[in-house]
Amino acid sequence: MADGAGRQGYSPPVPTSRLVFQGVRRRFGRLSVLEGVSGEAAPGQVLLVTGPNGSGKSTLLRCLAGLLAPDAGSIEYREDDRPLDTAERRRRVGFVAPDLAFYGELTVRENLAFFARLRRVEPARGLALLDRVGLPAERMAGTLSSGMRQRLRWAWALLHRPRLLLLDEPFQNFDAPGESAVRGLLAEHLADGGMAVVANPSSLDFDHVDTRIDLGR
Amino acid sequence: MKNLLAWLLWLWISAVIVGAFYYAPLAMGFLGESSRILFFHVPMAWASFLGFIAAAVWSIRYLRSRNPAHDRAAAAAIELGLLFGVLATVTGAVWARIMWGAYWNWDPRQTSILISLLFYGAYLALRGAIDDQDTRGRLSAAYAILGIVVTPFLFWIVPRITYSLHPEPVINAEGKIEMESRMQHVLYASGLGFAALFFWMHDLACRVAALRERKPAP
Amino acid sequence: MVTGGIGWVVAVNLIIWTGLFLYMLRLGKRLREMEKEK
Amino acid sequence: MWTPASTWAAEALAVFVKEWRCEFRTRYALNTLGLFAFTTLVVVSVNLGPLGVSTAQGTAVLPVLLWLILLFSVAAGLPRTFVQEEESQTAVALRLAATPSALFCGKLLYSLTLVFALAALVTPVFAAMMNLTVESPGLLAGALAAGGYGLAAGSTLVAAIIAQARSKGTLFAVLSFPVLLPLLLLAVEVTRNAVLGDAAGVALPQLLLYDASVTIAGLMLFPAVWNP
Repeated sequence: MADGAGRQGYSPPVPTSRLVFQGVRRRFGRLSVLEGVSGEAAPGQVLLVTGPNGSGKSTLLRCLAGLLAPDAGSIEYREDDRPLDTAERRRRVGFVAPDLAFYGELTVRENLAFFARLRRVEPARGLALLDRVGLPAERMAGTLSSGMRQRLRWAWALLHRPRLLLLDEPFQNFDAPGESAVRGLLAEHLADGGMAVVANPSSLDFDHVDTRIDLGR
Repeated sequence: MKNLLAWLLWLWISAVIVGAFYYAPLAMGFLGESSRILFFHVPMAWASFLGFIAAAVWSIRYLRSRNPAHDRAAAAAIELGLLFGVLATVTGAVWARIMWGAYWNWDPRQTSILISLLFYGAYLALRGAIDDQDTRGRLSAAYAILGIVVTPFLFWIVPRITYSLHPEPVINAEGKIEMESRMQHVLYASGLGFAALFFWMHDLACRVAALRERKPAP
Repeated sequence: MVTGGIGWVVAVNLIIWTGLFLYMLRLGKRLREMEKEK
Repeated sequence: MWTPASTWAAEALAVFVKEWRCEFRTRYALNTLGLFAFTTLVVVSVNLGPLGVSTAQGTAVLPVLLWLILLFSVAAGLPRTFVQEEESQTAVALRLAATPSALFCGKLLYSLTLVFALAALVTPVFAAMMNLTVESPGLLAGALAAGGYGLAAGSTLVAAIIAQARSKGTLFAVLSFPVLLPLLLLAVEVTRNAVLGDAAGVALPQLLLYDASVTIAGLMLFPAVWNP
C-alpha cells in the first residue's frame, strides 16, 4: 500500500487535523521520566518514539491519550481545525497498549458491544472489526491468548474510527496473520488521513515513518 | 512590616487572655472561675471550622489549577483544623466536667465536632495511601469538598436527634445563654485572634511543606 | 477581683503564649533563610 | 461536546447492564453481600433473640441493628464496583470510552439495585427473627428506600476515590463511615417512627435532602476523581 510519491507532494485529503506537543514533562516522585519532550503528527503521518525500556515511551503516550496529566508542557490536538480539550481528546483517540484489559467475564462480542454503546457506534462495526483481525466473537475474553488479546485491543481501538492512533508496542505477541491484519488496518487508517504515534523499543520496519523521537538517554 | 503585624497579634491575644479573666464578668449559670475556658474553647472550635472551610476552598482551586501549592495549602488547613478541633474537644470536655459534672455527655456540639474530626482524620489516611502526587491531590481535594457538603448535616441533624435522646433540657453552651456585652467583646476578640493565629500557622506550615518538596515556595 | 489565684493562671497563660509566639517568629526567620538558599 | 440526553442515558444504561451481566457470570457481589448480611444477622439475633428483647428496648435497639447490618454489608460488597475496574485494569479502556457522569450514574444504579435487593432480603428475616412488629410498613419501606439510596450514592463516590489508593478495603470503611453517619442517624429515626407507627417527622425530609446533596456532590466530584 506504501505509495511511492515523495513526501513533498502529499496534500492531506482532510482539513487540517494536527497533534502538536511541546516540552512535555512528567515525574513520578523524585524520578523524572519525561524531561521536555516535543513532537507533532499530521494527517497520514507516523511519529515513531523509540528508546530503551523505562525511557518514558509509555508515559508519553499515556499523557497524549489524556490518561496521565503532564507536570508541564502543552499538548494541542485539533480535528478539522477544531481544538479539543483533554476530556474530548481522551475519548477521541484510539489507544493500544499492553496494559489495556477487557472484561474477562464477558465474551469478545459482548465487550465490543458494550464499548460500541459507550462510543455511540453501531454494534455491527465491532463485528466487522472482529472479522478483520480474525477473532472468535463468542469466546470469553478471559480465555484469550496474549496474541488474541492484542488483536482485541486493536479492534477496540478502531471501534469509533479515531483520527489519532496512539500505539504502545503495537505488534507485540503477534503471529504472522495477526500482524499482517493489523498492518493492513494501520495502512488504511493512514491512507484515510489518520495520524499515528507509535512507541516501540527498537525502530520498526515501517513502510513510512515521517518523524522520529528517540527518548534514549 | 510582617514583624509589626506579628507583634500586634501578640499584643492582641495577650489582651484577650487578660480580658478573659479580668474584663469579662461571669454570667449567671456559670460555675466557678474555671468556666472562663469558654473564651478559648469556642474560638478553637471556630478555628477548626475555618480550617475545614479554607481546605474546601483550596481544594476547589486545586482541582481547577492543579497547582501543587493549593494542594499543600488544603492539606495544611485540614491538619490545623484537626489540631484546633482536638483542642476544642479537650477544652469542651473540661468545661462539660465543670458545668455538668461529666467529661462526655453526648452534648450535640461535642458529637458533631467529634464526627467531623473522624472525617478529616480519614482525609489524612487517604493522603497517606496514595503515592502519585497528582492523584493524591485530586482525590484528597474531592474528599475535602465532599466534607463541606456532608459535615454541615452533622451540625444540623445531631442537635435535633441528641436533644430528643436527652429528655431533660440541655443548656446549649454557646448560643442560648445570653452573654453580657463585655463577655461577647472578649469572645469575639479571642475568635479574631485565633483566626489570625490560624492563618499565620497555616502560612508557616505551607512554607515548610513547600521546602520539603525541594521546590521554591510558590 | 481576687488576683491571687487568677493572677497565677493569667501569668502562666501569658508565658505560654509568648513562648509559642517567639518560637513561631524564629521558625519564620529560619524559613526565610532556607527559602533564600533555593 | 454536548451529549444528547438519549445517548447519555443509553451510556449509563449500558454501564448498568454490563455491571449486572458481569455480576451474574461471577455472582461475586451477590455472594459477598448475601453471606455477610446473613452472618451478621445471625450473630446479632443469637445474642439478642433468646433474651426476648422487650418491646421498649426493641424499638430503641433494633432499628440501629438493622441499619448496622445494611451498612457493614454494603461496606463489604460495594467497593468492588470500582476497585475491580482498577485491579483488572479495565479502567483504562473505560476512561477512554465512557462519559464520566454517565459512568457514575450507571454504577450508582447498579449499587442501588444491590442495596435494595439486600434490604428486601434482610429486613423481613430480621423482623421475623427479632419478632419485631412494624406499625406502618409503608413508612419502613420509605426509610429503607431513602436510606438505601444514600448508602448506595455515598458508597459509590467513596469507592471511586479509594479504588485509586492502596489498602482499599480498610480505607473504604475509614472514609465512608463518617460520610454515611448522618444518613444512618436519620434512617434509624425514620425506621423507629415506622416501627412505632408515629409520623415520619422532620427526619424523612432531611434524609431526602441528604440523598440529594450526596448525589449532586457525587456528580460534580466524580469527573475529578475518575479522570487524571
